[in-house]
Amino acid sequence: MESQGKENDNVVVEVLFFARAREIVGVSQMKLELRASSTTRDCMEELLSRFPGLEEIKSVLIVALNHEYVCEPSQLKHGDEVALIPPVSGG
Amino acid sequence: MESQGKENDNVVVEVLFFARAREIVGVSQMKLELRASSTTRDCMEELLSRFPGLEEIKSVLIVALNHEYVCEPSQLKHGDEVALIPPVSGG
Amino acid sequence: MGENVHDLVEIVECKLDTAKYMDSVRSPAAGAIASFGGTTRDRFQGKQVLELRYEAYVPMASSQLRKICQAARERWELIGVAVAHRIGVVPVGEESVFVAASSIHRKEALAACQFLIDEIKASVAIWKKEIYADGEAWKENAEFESTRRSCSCGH
Amino acid sequence: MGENVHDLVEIVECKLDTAKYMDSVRSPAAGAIASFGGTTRDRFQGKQVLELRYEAYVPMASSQLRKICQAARERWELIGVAVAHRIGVVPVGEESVFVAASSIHRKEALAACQFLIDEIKASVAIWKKEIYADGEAWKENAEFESTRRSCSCGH
Repeated sequence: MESQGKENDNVVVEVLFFARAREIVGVSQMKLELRASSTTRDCMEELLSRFPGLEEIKSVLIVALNHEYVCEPSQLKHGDEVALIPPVSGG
Repeated sequence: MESQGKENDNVVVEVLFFARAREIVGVSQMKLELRASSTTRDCMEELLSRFPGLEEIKSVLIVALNHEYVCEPSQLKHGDEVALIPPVSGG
Repeated sequence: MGENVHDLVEIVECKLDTAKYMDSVRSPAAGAIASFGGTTRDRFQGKQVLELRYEAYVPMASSQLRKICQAARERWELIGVAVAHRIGVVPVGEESVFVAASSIHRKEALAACQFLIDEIKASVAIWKKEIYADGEAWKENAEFESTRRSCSCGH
Repeated sequence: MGENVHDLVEIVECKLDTAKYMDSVRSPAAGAIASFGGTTRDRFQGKQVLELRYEAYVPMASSQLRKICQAARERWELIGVAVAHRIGVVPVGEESVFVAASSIHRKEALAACQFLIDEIKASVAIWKKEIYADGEAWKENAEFESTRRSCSCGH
């Protein structure tokens, strides 16, 4: 019961990796469970602890939340889509 | 003999009329005989005397000699191509 | 305001049909159609490029492209706007990106094309990898720097 | 120096094949292809335009177009340049003029297209007549004024 209560408080977000970030992590997409009230910054910290290779590009990444770049840490809710955006090179 | 001598001194140029100039003159092309040493300005004066309707657009015309705009009166030689260029509207 | 329903925005895996995009902005009211295509080059800093591969975060990139079209419309009086980006392998000489804009007079369409391509390069979630004989590299648009400066502070 | 043999210059009486001109400037060395098309509009100052007719002093206009291409090449590092003008009746919505330029980077191709069309409007021996329901008029490009100022003194 206690663990179920905890789980209910958690948020599960979808994390997407592109380009160099995808190559470092080895997958293009994963679900990530975070404590309630976690922010995009907490999400990044969790990803960095799971995939230390991301340190290499951390300084140049932008985080996108639900298809928008987020410039300040934003609180996550269940089902949010978080993407790690390395420097773009479209065009 | 005298008249033939005169004729030999004359120059015959081809005159081309475009757009409004062509409509005023009624033809698109004509041969024009001018005295030796005539310039593009003499040519214009001759055309204005033959086609007084050209006075209407005289101030906006440019003269082209052998496919080049001429800014100063230029001496004509036999076989030259003179064109009356009304304001252009290509593009 | 919101997005203009007439803007044509596409991210596709096939060759870009430039005539289609130009026709999409064509109009009896327009006196000008400007276009810009970015084509893949065979060399980068003296190295021969064997192949270029593009990938996109498609839903985000589409949404960004729509917003860039809208931003162009807010800046200039435009009749039609089209932007298309190709993903996957793009052979040398072919367009990876194509933008077109129409307007009554030429100034607006030309300025809009310049703006569209500049904005696409700066911010849209699309990536290019160059494959050389002796390696490969993810490219980085210099124009992205301004986007990063304004967005990377909080993480 | 002289004219670049690779410049494609055409004055034609048929529909302009924009893809052909863009392909003519395409190159593995080019990263950018910009184009501009002037299309005929259905209105002028509130009047409906029924038809537009273009005429050209073909040999002079061709020579002028070649020189304008060369002037663009002297100003920017360009790979390919193409300019085409249609004469005769040009239906509403279709291109009367089309220019394309390619370059390694985008700035040059875009600037060249703007230059090419500006120069064409200012000086090339081509004329347009607009036919309205209640009359007709030879048009005059505002850009011609600068050409006239420098050339009309002596006559």
